Amino acid sequence: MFARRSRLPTAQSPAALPPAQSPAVSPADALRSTGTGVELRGVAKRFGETAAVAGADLSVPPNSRLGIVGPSGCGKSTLLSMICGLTDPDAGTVDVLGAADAPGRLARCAWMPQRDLLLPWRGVLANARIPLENRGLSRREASRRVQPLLDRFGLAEFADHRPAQLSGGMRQRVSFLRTVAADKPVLLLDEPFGALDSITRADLQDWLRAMLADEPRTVVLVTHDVEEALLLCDRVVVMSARPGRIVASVDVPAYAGTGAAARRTRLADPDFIALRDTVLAHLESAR
Amino acid sequence: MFARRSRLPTAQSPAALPPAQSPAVSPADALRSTGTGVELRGVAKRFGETAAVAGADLSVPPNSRLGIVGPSGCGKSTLLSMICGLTDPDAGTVDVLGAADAPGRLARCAWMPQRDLLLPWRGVLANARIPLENRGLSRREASRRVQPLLDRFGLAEFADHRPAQLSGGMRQRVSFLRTVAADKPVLLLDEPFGALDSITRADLQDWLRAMLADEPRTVVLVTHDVEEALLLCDRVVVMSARPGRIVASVDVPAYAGTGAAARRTRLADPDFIALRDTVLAHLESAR
Amino acid sequence: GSDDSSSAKRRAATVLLDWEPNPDHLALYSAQDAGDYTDAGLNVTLRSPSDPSDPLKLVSTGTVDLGISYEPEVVIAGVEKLDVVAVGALIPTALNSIMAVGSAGITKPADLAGATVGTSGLRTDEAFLDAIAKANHFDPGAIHRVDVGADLLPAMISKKVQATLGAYRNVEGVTLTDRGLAPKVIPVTDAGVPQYDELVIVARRSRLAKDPAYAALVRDFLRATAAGNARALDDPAKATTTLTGVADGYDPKLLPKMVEATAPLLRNPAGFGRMDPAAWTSFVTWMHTEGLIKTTVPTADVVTNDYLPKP
Amino acid sequence: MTAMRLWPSVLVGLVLLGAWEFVTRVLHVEEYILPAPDQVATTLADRWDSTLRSATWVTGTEMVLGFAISVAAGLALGGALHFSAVARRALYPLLIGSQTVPVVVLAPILAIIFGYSITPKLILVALICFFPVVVGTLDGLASVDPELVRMMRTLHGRRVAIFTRVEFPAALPSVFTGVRLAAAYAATGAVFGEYSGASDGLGHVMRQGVPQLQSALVFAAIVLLTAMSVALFVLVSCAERLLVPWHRHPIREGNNR
Amino acid sequence: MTAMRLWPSVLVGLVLLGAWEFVTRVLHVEEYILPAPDQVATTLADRWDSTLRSATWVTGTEMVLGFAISVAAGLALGGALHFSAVARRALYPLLIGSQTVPVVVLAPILAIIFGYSITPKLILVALICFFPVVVGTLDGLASVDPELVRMMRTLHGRRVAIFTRVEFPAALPSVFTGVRLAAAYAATGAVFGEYSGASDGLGHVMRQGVPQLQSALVFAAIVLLTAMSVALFVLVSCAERLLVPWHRHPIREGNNR
Ligand SMILES: Nc1ncnc2c1ncn2[C@@H]1O[C@H](COP(=O)(O)OP(=O)(O)OP(=O)(O)O)[C@@H](O)[C@H]1O
Ligand SMILES: Nc1ncnc2c1ncn2[C@@H]1O[C@H](COP(=O)(O)OP(=O)(O)OP(=O)(O)O)[C@@H](O)[C@H]1O
Ligand SMILES: [Mg+2]
Ligand SMILES: [Mg+2]
Repeated sequence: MFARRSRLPTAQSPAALPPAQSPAVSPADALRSTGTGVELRGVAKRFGETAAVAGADLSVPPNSRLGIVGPSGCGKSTLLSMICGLTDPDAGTVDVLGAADAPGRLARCAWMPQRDLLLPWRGVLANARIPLENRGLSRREASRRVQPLLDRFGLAEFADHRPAQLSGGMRQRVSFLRTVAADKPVLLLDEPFGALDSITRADLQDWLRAMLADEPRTVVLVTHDVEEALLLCDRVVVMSARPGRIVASVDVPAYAGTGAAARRTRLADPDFIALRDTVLAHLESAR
Repeated sequence: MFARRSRLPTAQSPAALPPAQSPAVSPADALRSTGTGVELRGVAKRFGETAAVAGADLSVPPNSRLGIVGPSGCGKSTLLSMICGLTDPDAGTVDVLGAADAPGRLARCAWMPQRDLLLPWRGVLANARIPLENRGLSRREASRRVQPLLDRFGLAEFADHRPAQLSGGMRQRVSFLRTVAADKPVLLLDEPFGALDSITRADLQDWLRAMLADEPRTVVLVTHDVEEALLLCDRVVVMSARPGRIVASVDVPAYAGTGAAARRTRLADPDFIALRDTVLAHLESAR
Repeated sequence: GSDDSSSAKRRAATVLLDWEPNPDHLALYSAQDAGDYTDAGLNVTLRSPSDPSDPLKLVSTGTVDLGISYEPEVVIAGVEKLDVVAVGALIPTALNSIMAVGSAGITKPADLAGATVGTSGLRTDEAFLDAIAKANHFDPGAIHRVDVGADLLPAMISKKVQATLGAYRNVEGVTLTDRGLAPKVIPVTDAGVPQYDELVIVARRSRLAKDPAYAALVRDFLRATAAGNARALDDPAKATTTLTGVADGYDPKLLPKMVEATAPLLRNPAGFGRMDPAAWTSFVTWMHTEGLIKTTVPTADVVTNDYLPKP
Repeated sequence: MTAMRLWPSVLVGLVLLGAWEFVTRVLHVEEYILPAPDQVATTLADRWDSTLRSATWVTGTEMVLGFAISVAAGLALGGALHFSAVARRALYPLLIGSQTVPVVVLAPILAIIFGYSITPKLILVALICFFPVVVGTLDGLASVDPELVRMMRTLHGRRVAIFTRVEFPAALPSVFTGVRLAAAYAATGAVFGEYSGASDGLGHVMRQGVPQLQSALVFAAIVLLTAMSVALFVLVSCAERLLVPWHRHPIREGNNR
Repeated sequence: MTAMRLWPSVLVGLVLLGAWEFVTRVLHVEEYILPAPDQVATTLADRWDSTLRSATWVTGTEMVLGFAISVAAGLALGGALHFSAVARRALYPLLIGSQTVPVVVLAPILAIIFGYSITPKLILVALICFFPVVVGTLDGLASVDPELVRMMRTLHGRRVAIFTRVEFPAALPSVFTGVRLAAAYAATGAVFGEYSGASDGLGHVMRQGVPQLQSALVFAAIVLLTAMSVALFVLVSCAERLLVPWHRHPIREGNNR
């Protein structure tokens, strides 16, 4: 059931959350039962003169986490939007948990855009509960379910504030929260923590790690922060400058524990530093 | 003369750039002749229920560079917008190069907003030359002057692309470029490089350092990247969580050289690392 | 403005019609077309108004030199102290009629009792109905009146009403006949409304007295129009051609019939344009008793034959 | 506060009255062309009980009902057309055509179909007023940030949800441009409706007043019509302030503008 | 491409013609109420040379000139009012009032001031068409992102620069909503203008033809008016595509919408 995976930290009965109303998806379990995760083969995309992505091959096993780093403008965001089915590739195939068609991919992916894309007429709470409203929950019920996340992300006080009344980092947190609330098997995160100070960012990274440990999902994370990629992902790939292709792939050994202490240890770990420098070196040569 | 400070890397005669047409500013030199830089005394700002900034005192000597770090939503952006005269403080006084009135401050400050705020109907080049057009230059002349910066920032190929056709990092670079092209004595930068990958970011940091070394300006830099603040600024202050006040101030010894090598040395410098950890500790306790 | 020599410069005269050009204006357009105005040293411009009340207003303000209006309206204008006077009758008889399609079964004014009658919503039409009822000895309240605005014909043809009051026998009557609807047409003056002149030419009263050049212009205009009227009576075919050129919205096939129906009405036994002051006086009195005007007005203030060509 | 906001209108109103009085008294413009303000006021008072009250009521009813119909129809049509570019291309010329068929042509047809009741008048008001609502709605819907729509699609947003939660709210400012125009046109619509045959209403009063040279009465009717129009307009603006609070009154306080 | 885009209009046009033909032939609707399409076509052909060509020319000229004046006046007034909230509040009721004064009242006044030329007609067209342009302009200007304006102020942007470089371009989509409405109303405006006294033009033809039950002729005039309206509307839409290319046709290609 869909709700089984729900990590919205409320004490709800698992059956309470109705299945997504997308026609392409019937029983929620079908979305996760296949053996494949996210598979890209020879995916390419041009915008007029600009070749944004050129022949990208990627394979993200189910419930694993892939980090993508690369120079600005190399096609990372374009890649995410092709994965989730919002943009059609010019060439190549994309497969998400067994779905190769755009609607099927859309049904499986939650996408956190690089711009926050909050609805300006809705307050923080109302923005955050949008995916639940879209799934047919009443406003009350939807609010009840996202409220704990608002508290957790330090937004409780601003539940009624509209986006124009928020700071940049707050807007980003609402956007992240909304994506998580969509409760989909695949998370596509485009610089989710770019506008956050290091402490808040570390906190959210921790939360995300814990959430994924608890109930794994397939994650594709685009970030400019190599450390962030290495802390959160199983594997980090480096994209070349435009036209973007995958030029390097680094497997990241798992590390245990959450919290500031574990994190500090990890960051100081020479293996980790070596890994970071490898990625940075790839990045440098990818320019 | 205004143009003397211009670092637009073109071979123009110094007198070519007409003075800013703001009524509050007559001879350009008047803007910089005073002994004070940016001075804030007991500045406070509320938005309805929310106390954004509470009694901030700051003093930025002329031609020095101040970094501001602080938790998300603590009032950093609000502070910048009060300095440049776009928002009136509820209490306290702000003085920028001797101007205490809002129009005078506006005439002296260039502000790079956290959101890129590009004009959607203008291409990259046309967006970048806006401040020059505003000062009465012809489009041709304005284009000629910003073109070298476009090249330098890797945007030359996209001169005619509209913002909707750019990646997030490209948009940010255009916004930064535009702010620099305004050629004002005070630069207020709100997370100028947040959307850039580490390599591009380092490159732009280098460029900014070199530019400021060449012709110093007063800079207030808001950033979430403590290293960035320490690399670019003479002094870094830490703001507390909302209501924001200055809770710590760290003087940063200068370092010489530009380029990747100097940077790497600097980052590995134990003094630098100690400084960074101090700031991070302040930040942690500021939450 | 005027001028001593008729050859060098012709005097300009703007005439505001009561409505779009139609067969009622035969005399004017015939005169225009045959050059009678030019011969009289006039350069006449005929114009359509936005509303039939415009000619009275604009003649009174001096914006136009002459206008075409209706006797009842001229009387109202006199009461309202507008600076106008009727200087000649263009159609020296009433055209307004009770009209009904043959199948409606209205054959005499008394049949209106209990019938639904469409009117154009004007106060004069209402008063006419009241008078018709009284003259035919039934209660004016027995007429079910419907204000159908300008749409008298559709109302009759679609049988939304049994009869109408406000249509002209020489125009709408012809249209109905042409459609084979065998209309019954009873001029209001045959049903109890006193005789009046349907269309009159109005001039600015005060200026006639003060400005001899203007008086001369009016005289010349009337003389030329009389000539035009005679032409229309002599050669209806020619008049029809003339009218076809300006009455764009009319059915070209129907215009000859309308002209034919109009011609007899143009004949004025007393000579072109002559109006009967005694008839005007009794009409004013009638209007007053019917409540159309609050005070009477001296006949001499609203009508004069002084500028007409001597018979 | 409210008084402060109203004084400019009041001032301009007074200046205008002054100018009007000047034109009529000093330039001696004839009363039947332009009656003096005091004549209009007197007529307004004298004829209120006998004529104008009921006429105002009749016309006001037509205005409000016709306006309501046109807003509903305009929103429905605009929304429906938004869903199909083909339908839009197919029907837009028809919509424009609907605005070029003059009232004088429609009035008899409507009278024949619906008789001389309030229905043809409502249809005329609605026909005049619905067009700006449709255009405003379509333009608003077309200009919604496509990124917001894309975002919704990944958040379980199906067509209807996208419409009700993103497109329609985003289009509201533009919808209100259309509705505001419709409010201003309602008076014209009602007057035209009454020109095609009515036994009461301000249009009817004007139609009788013009040939009777009762200019003061006609202007009194115009004053009443304008007052009702302005009231409807203000009402719409209030509704907008209520329904679109995030817009045009951004709460960004303390900006130095 | 263009053919592909046009076929829905053509199809609907054909369907409509069919329905019209059906209504008139099979349901035997009287010709004077609704003439059959072929009657209209015949009349169009028969009366083209004698009547309709010159009338179309006259009315078309009035439409285009009046429309141009109204767009210029609407933009100027909208821009001017934008600069002062006080002026806006003061003059808005007047603007609404300008839409409620009927032609029969205005026409004599205009005739007194301007005489009988094309001027009063143009003024009437402009009076009808300028209002949506003003409202569209004002609404557009009011809804500009205030952050963009703030940004401009720190970049040497003075009032005029902010207006021409930020506010006006940002308002253009809403301005075009108004202009598009104005284009659709130009025909109505011209017809009314001709009601104020004209000796040629389609309005003149209709005013004569309607009471005469010359329905085929009247509908032929309507067809011509509609064609001109649609042409003007399409022209405006093309201008919009040219002038506001960043809007409503975002080049974001390949989106799965
Ligand atoms: N809609 C579009 N139209 C035209 N070009 C586009 C469009 N979207 C993206 N591009 C181009 O495609 C390239 C890749 O863009 P993309 O947004 O994927 O980069 P990115 O890797 O996400 O960069 P960043 O790190 O700066 O966000 C860029 O050169 C951009 O200009
Ligand atoms: N226009 C506004 N109306 C209401 N509240 C506002 C407004 N602008 C800012 N705030 C509030 O003021 C506080 C400070 O906002 P500000 O944008 O200055 O934060 P910040 O330090 O820049 O944060 P971040 O690092 O996330 O950008 C926040 O709580 C925000 O909600
Ligand atoms: Mg991106
Ligand atoms: Mg901020």
